[in-house]
Amino acid sequence: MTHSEFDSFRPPEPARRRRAGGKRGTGRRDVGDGSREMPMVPEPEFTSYYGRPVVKPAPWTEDVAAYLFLGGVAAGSALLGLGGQLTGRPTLRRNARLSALTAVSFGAVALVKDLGRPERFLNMLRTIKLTSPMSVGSWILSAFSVGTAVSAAAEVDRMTGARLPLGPLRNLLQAVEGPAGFEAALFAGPLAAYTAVLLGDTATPTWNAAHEELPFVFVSSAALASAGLAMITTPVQEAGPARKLAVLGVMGDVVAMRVMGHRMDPVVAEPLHQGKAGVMLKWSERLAAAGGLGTLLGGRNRAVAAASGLALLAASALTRFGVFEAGLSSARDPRYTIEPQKNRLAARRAAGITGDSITTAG
Amino acid sequence: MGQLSGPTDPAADARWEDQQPRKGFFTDTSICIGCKACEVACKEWNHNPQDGNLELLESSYDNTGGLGASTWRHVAFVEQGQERITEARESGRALVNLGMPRIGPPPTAASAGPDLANVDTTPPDTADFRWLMSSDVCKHCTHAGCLDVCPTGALFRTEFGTVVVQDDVCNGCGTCVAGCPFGVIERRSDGMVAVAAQREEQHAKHPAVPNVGVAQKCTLCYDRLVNDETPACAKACPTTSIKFGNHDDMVETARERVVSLHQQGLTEARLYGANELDGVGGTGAVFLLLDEPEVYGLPPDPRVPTADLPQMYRRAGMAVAGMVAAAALAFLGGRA
Amino acid sequence: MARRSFLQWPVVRQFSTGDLLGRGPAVTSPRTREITPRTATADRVVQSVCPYCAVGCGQRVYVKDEKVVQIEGDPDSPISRGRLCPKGSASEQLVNSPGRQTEVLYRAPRSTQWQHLDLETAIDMVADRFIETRRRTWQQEDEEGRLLRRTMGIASLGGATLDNEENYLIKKLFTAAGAVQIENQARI
Amino acid sequence: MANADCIIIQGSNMAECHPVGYQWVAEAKARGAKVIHIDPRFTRTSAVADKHIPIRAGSDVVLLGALINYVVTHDLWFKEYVSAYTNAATLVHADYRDAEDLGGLFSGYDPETGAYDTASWSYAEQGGGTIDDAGAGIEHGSHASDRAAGDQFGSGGPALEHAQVQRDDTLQDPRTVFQILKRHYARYTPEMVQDMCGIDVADFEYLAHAITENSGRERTTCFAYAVGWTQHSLGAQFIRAAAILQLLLGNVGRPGSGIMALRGHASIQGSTDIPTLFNLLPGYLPMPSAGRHDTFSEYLDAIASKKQKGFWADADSYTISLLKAWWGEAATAENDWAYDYLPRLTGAHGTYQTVMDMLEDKVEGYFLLGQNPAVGSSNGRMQRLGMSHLKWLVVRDLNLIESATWWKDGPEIESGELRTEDIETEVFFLPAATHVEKAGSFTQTQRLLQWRHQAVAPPGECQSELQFFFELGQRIREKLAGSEDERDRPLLDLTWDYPTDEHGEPDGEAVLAEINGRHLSGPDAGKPLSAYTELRPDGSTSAGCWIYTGVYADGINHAANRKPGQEQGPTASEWGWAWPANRRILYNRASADPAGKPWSERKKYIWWDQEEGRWVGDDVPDFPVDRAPGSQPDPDLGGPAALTGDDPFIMQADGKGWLFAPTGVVDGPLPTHYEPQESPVANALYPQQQNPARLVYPRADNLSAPSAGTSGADVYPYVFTTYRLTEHHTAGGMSRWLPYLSELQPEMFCEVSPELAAERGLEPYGWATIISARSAIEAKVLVTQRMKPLAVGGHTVHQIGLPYHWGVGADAVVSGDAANDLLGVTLDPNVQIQESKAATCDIRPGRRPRGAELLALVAEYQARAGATTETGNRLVTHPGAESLDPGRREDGRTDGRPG
Repeated sequence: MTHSEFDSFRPPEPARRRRAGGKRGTGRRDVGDGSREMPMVPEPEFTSYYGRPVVKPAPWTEDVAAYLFLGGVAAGSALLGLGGQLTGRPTLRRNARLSALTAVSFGAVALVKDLGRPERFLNMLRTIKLTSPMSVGSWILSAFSVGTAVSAAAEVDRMTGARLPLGPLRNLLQAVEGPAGFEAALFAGPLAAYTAVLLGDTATPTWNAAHEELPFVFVSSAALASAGLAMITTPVQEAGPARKLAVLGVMGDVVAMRVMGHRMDPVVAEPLHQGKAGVMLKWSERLAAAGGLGTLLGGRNRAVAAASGLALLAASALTRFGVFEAGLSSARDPRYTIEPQKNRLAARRAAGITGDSITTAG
Repeated sequence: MGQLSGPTDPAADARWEDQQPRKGFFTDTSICIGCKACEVACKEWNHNPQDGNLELLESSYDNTGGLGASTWRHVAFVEQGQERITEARESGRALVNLGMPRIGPPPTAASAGPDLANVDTTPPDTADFRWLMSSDVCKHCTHAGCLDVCPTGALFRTEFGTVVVQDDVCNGCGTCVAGCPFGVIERRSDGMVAVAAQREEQHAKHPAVPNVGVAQKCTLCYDRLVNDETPACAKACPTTSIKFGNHDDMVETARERVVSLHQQGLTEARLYGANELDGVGGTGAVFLLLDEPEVYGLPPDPRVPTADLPQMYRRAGMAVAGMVAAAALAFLGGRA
Repeated sequence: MARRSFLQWPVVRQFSTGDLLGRGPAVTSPRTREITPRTATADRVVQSVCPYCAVGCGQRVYVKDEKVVQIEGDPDSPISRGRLCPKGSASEQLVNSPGRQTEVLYRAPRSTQWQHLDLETAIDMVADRFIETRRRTWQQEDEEGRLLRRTMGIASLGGATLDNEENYLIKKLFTAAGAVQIENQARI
Repeated sequence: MANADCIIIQGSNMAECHPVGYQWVAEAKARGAKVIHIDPRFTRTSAVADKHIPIRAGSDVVLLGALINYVVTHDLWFKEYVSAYTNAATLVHADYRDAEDLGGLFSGYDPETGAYDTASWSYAEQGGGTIDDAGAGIEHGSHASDRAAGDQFGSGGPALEHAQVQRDDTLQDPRTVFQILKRHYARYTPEMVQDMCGIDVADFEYLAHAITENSGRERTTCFAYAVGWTQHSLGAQFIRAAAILQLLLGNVGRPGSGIMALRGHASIQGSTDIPTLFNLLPGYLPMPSAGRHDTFSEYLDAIASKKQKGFWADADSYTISLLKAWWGEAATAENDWAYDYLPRLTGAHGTYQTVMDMLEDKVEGYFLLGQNPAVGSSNGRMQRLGMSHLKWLVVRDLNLIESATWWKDGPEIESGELRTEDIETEVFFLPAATHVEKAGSFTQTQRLLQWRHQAVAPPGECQSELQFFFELGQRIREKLAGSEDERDRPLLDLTWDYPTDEHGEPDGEAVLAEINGRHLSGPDAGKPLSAYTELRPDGSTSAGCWIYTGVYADGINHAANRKPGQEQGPTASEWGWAWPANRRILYNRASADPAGKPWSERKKYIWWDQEEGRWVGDDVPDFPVDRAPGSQPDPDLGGPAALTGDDPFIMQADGKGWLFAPTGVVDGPLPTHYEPQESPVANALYPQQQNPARLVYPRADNLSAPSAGTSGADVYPYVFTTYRLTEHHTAGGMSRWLPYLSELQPEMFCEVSPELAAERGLEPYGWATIISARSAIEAKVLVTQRMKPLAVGGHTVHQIGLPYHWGVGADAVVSGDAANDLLGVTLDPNVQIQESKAATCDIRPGRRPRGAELLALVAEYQARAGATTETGNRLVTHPGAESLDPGRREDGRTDGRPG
C-alpha cells in the first residue's frame, strides 16, 4: 500500500516474526473483547484474550506421533510373535519378534529424542506414578522391551547360526526365550493402550474429549499395523492370523473412530475433520478400509498381501499423526477450550447443578 | 492413596509430616494498576530470561503475551466499551442469582449480603469505557494436572500445598504442559529471542539461560517460603492487588472483598478459584475478576484431566482385553 | 553408599513415606531439600533508595562475594512499605546489566570509532580542556564594566539522578570556576 | 495523601509514573475517598480512579478557573480559613488592571521587552502608597528572558519591602484580592469549560461537587500534579490556579490536603534544593545577576527585606554561611564574604539557551551527567546538532546512551546532515557508578532526605560523580597551583578537602556535614549546627545549603535514620530527614484555626497547647513554636519575629497564602488561560491567544505551527502530548538497556482514537508517521478508545499520545524514534520549562522516509503551512493592544536575546 510520495525511501518492512511456541493467537476471531482497539474486525462469536490459546499444546514434535505408531506396531508384533510361538509358526514368530524389537527401539529413540533433556531419560524410572500415564507407560515400555529384546536376541542368534558371542549365556537365553515372549506379550496390550491414556489425560481439548474411545482406536490401530507389517514380512502361509488380526483391527479402528467422533462435543471434534489432521484421518480410514478389503479378498496373494499390509501400516501411521495433530491444533485455538467448557457449564447449571463452578459470586 | 478430585488438603494428601498451612495468593484485579512490577520482580528473583521478540504483541499494553516458561506472572490488559461492561455486570448478577452455595462458614458480611435484585445496574460513576488489568499466575491447584502426570517426580507438592518443579530432576518430557488446564506450565526453549544482528555481540554477553529444556512455572517462591519470606511478586505489588498468605485467609479476604464490591453495585465482581467443589478442587491462587474468566484468558470451566484417569484406565483395560482377544481369535481360528 | 542411594530412590521412598502417588516428600531431590533463598545466604544486606523516580522507595541490597545478588523493597520504609514498581524491581539488572559500559571510551575528532583510554588519562585530558576553555572564553566584565567573572564556554546538564552531595560538589566546583550554565532535568 | 477525602489527579499519570506512591491513593480510595483523574488520555491511573475526565491538553486553567468561580459564586469557600490565612482581604494597588479589562493582558505589559512591570500588581500600603517588590525597580526594562525568577515554590515566596498592608476584612472593597479574583474568573463558567476543555457540564458539576463536598473543617481534598502541568508555556500558572482553589477551600497545610508535586527523578527535588541549575545557589538563594546584584548589599536587599515577615528575612545569614562553606578563611567581612567570587548572570542561561549558544560555537565543553538530551530534550535535532559544534563532550552514564553515540548513529547521520568524519567533537565516555555503588542522599518529592549506604564498589572504571568531580577539582587546582591570576582565586581558595577511602572515593558524609554547616567560632567551634535558625550573618557559621541544616545535627547523619515505619506514627519522623527541620507538612500551622484549635477532630494535626504555651501535635510545627495564636507583634520587627499568631505561611513575605501574587510571578498575578504556543483552538476567553510573557525562540530550526485562525493551521491539525510509561524511565538510559523493562514496552508507539484512525486510514499496530513543524518520526499505531476526540469550540479536536522513551541508536536493547524530536522550544517565563505537553502535528499511515527525503517531508509541510520564524511568535495577538502599547515593534520581534 502506498501512502505518500516518500514511500520509495522507506525501509523495507521486515516480515513479522512470530514467536515460536505459539504465544500469540492465530485467529482474530475473538477480537472484540480484549480488543476494542480493532474496530474493523467482525463481531466475535465467543470471547477470548486476543485469540491467544488458553491451554498450551504439548511441546511434542512428530517424533511422539511416530512413537505412538511404532509402539503400536511393536505391541501388536509381540502378540503375533507369541501367537507364532504358541502355534508353531516360526517365521511369523521370528519376524514378529524382530519387528517388535525394531519398532520399540526406534520408538524409544524417538521418545528420548523428544525430551527437553534427553540425557535425563533415566529419570523416567525415578518414580512409579500411577497418576502419570507417562510414568506407567515408561515402566510398561521398559518391561516390554526386556522381553522383546531377549526373545529377539534369541532369534538373531538363531539366524546367525549361534555365532553371537554369548558363551554360557546362550543356554540361559534359550531357556528364557519362551517366557520372554510371554512377558513381552503381557505388556503388549498395555503398551498399545497406554498412549491413548497419555493423550486423553491432558487438557488438550480434542484428546481429552476422546479419552473414552481413544484406547480402542489405538489398540485397533496397533493391531492392524502390526498385522500389516507381518503380512509384508511373512509368507502367506504363516500369515493367516495376521490377516485375521488385520481385518479385526480395521473393523475396530473404523468403528472406534466413528463412535469417538460422534460422542464428542461437535466443536471439539472439529479438529479431527479439519486441516492437516482432517486430511490424514480421512486417508487413514480409506487406507484402512482398502487394506482390510485387500486382506479379505486377496490376502493369500503375496503381492496383494504386501500391498494391503503397506496400506494398513500407512493407515495406522496416519491415524496416529492425525490424532496427534488434531489435538495440538485444538490446543492452539482458544475456541476449542472455551466453547465446550462454557457449554458444559451452562448445561450443568440448566440441570440445577450450580455448586461446582470455578467462578463464584462469593 | 491421595485423592484425584474433590475437596482435600493437598499437602496432607501428599503425606507431608511437617505440613505447613497452605499458602496462596489472592489477586484482586479491581485494584491492579497494570504496572507489571510483579512480572519484573518475579524474573529478577527467579533469574528468568527475557521473553519475546521485542515487538508489540498487538494487545494493548501487554507485550509478554501470557504465562510461559519464562514469564511466571503476566499482566493482562483488556479494553472494553460500555456494552461489554453492561454484559459483565449482568453475568455477574446472574452468578449471584444462581444462589451459589457458599463453601464453609459464610463470611461475616456475606450472610447479610445485599439484595442485589434491587441494586441499580448503573452504579455511581459508571464509565462508558474501562481498562481491565489482571496479573495472572500459576493456580497451584488442589488437584494439579501438571503434577499428577509428571513421570519423574520433578513436579511435587510442597509442605505449603504449592506445586513446584525441581529443575534438577525434570527431563523435559512435556507431559505436564498438556496436563495443565490453565495453560500455565511450559517447557523452556532456548529462552533467547531473535535479535537484530547488531545486537548479537551484546546478547552474547548475557548470562546463559538457565534450565533450558525443563518445564518451568511459578514456584510460589518456594525458596522464599522456606525462609518465611513473601513471594517476590506479592512483595513488590504497589497496590496490594497481589496478596499473599494462608490460603484460608486469602479466600476469606476475597469473599469479603467481593461482597463489598457488590454492595457498591459492582455486580461484575466475582471470584475465580475459590470453590473447592470445582473441577480442580479449588486453586491455591484465587482471583477477583470483573468479567467472565475467558476475557482474561482463563478457562471458564477447567477440569483436571486426572480426575477422569480411573475411567481412562478402565477403558484402556477393556481395549487391551479386546486386543488380546482379537489376537487370540486370530490364532485360534485354526491354521489357514 | 549404594545401599543408601537405593533407599533414596523415590520409588522406595514412595512406599516408606506413605506418599504412594509420589506427589510430595517421596520425590524431592537433595537439592530441593536443601533449598535456601539467596536473601538468606547473602554476606550482607545494605539499605538503599530506589534510583528511578522521586517517590524514594526504600530498597534492600543483598551482597554476596562483593556482587549484588538481589535488590528488593525495604518493608521498613514508611514511604514504600517494601513495594517497588517494575523499574525499581529491575534495579539489580541496572547494576549487573550485561549491556552496561564499565570502561572509559574516547572518540577523537573526526574519528569513526571509540577507543579505550585509561581513567587517569581521561580525567587529566578533561582537566586540561576545562582549564583551556575557561581561559579562552573568560568574561571578566560586561560592556558596562560590571563584574561577570565567568566562562560561557563550559556547560553541564544533569543532576536529577545524582546525590545531593554530588550536586553540591558539582555546583561548588563549577561556580568557583565561573561556569554558570549548569542545568538539570528539573527544567526538562 | 492517604488522609484525603477526595483526590484530584490532574496533569499526572500517577499510577503509571509513581506506582508505589499510588498505594496511598489506593488506600485512601479503599477508605472511601473519591479519586478523579483529569487527563487528555485514559491511562492506567484512570483505570483505577472513580472517574476519568478527558481534557484538552493545555486547557487546565480554564477548568481550575471555573472551579474557583464555582466556589466563589456558590459561596462554598472556607470563610474562616480564607479570611485569616490568605491575602483575600488585602487591597491591591489602584493602578492595577486585570486581564478582563485589557483583553488578556495585565497592566504593566511592555511589548518592547515582552515582559511585565509588576509595580501595579503590588499591595496598597497602609499609608496609601504601594509596596514594591524589594529591589524591583532595577528590573524595569530588562528583557523577559533575562529574568529567571526561578523555581522558588520549593520554599518561600518572593520578597516584599515590608508587610504593612491595607486590608478590608469585609472583602467588599473592589480592590481587595477577593473581589479582583471574583471578577477575574467570572467568565470561567461550566459552559466555557465545555467549549475550551471539551468537558461537558455534567462532568464539571460532578467534579465541582466532589471537591467542594470534600473540603471544609471535616474533610480535605488533595491535588496531585506532575509534568502535565509544569511542561507548558504557562506551567507555573497551572499550579498557582490549583493553589488558589485549594486556599479558598482551606486545603493547604492540613492532613490530606495540599497540592502534591509528583516528580520524576530520584533526586530532582534535591537537585533543585542544591541546584544544578543556573539561576540558583543552594537553598533557593538566587545566583547574582549583573546589573541587579552588583554588590553584596544589593544582592541581599533583592532577596528579602529585613522588614518583611517570615524566615526569608534572614537571607543574609544563609548567604554568608554558604560563602563561608565554600571559601572558608578566604571569605571575610572585608571582602563581603567573597561575594565577588561568584560569577554573574546576564540573562537566562538555561539548557535551551545553552544549546543555541552551542550552535553559535560559543560553548566549547559540555558535561552530561546521567542525562540524555539527544532523546530527552525538546527539539532533539537541535540538541544533537548543538553537540556537534562542541570542542569536547564528557558523557558520564551507566550505558552508552544516544547522547554519547549521536556522532556515529544519530538520526542526523542517517539523514546526511552530519558526517561522522566531519565532526570535530572529542567525546569522553566515563562510566558511572550506580546507586548501590556509592553512598549519598537523595531528596524525594516530599523533601525527605534518605541516605543510601554503599553496597559494593563500582566495577571496572566506573566512578561516582562525587569521586569524579572531586578528582577533577583536585586536578584543576593542581594545574593552577601557584597561579597569580586573580580569576583563579575562587578555585584555589575553594574548600576542597574531603577524606577519601582506599578507592579514592570521597566520604559522602563529610560533604553532607559541610552542607549541614558548623559553628566556626565560639565555644561550639567545629560542631555541626542543628537548625538553620542558628545561622548568623557574621561569619561565625558555615552551611552549604541552609534549608538542609539540621540533617547532620549532633554529628549524626539523620538522612540515614531508619526506624522502621511500622514502629512509628503516621508522620514517621524517624525515617530519613525532611527539610526544613524534619517537618513533614509545610505550613502546618494552618491545620489549626486562628485560635489554635484543630479545625476538626478528624483533621487534627498541629494545635496550640495553652498549658504548655507551645504548638504541639503529630509533626514539627512549621511556626515559631511558642508564638501564641493571638500574638500581634510589632510589624516593624521584621523576619520571624513579625509573624502574628495567625500567619501560617511563614515563608511568604506577609505570612499569608497568596490568592493573588503581588510579585514573584512574571506572567500575571492571577492565572489566566492562554492557549499553548501551537493550538488548533482559538482562545475564547481573550483576544490574546498565547501567554504574552512566554519566551519564544524564532529560529529556522525551531519553527512553530500556525495556531487556530491563522492560515496554514490545518496543516498540523492534531494536538499531540508526550508522556511516560511505567515500564520505562525518561529518555531510557536506565530502562532501555535492561531486558526486563525493554520486553515490557519494546517499541515506540502512538495512541490515537478509532475516529482519528478512520479519518487518516491508520491501521492498528501498523506504522504511522507524525509530522510537526520541527521534525517527523514514525511509531506503531495503538488505536484505542482510551483516546477520545473532544468537541471543542464547535469542532472536533483529536489528540495523539506519544511516549518519549525511545531514541535512535544502536546500543540499547530497544530503540525507536524520539517523540521529543517533534517538540519545539518555547518556555514558561517563570521557570524556563519547555512546553512539551501540547503541540500540533499531522499523522499519516506508513513509515517515515529515510535520508534527505525525511528533511524534504518536513520542509514540504512547513512550506504548505507557510511556517516562518515569525509564525506563532508574535507575543501580543490582541489587536486592541496597539493603543495600550505604543512602543510595540512592527515585526513583533520577541526573541529573548537582544540583537
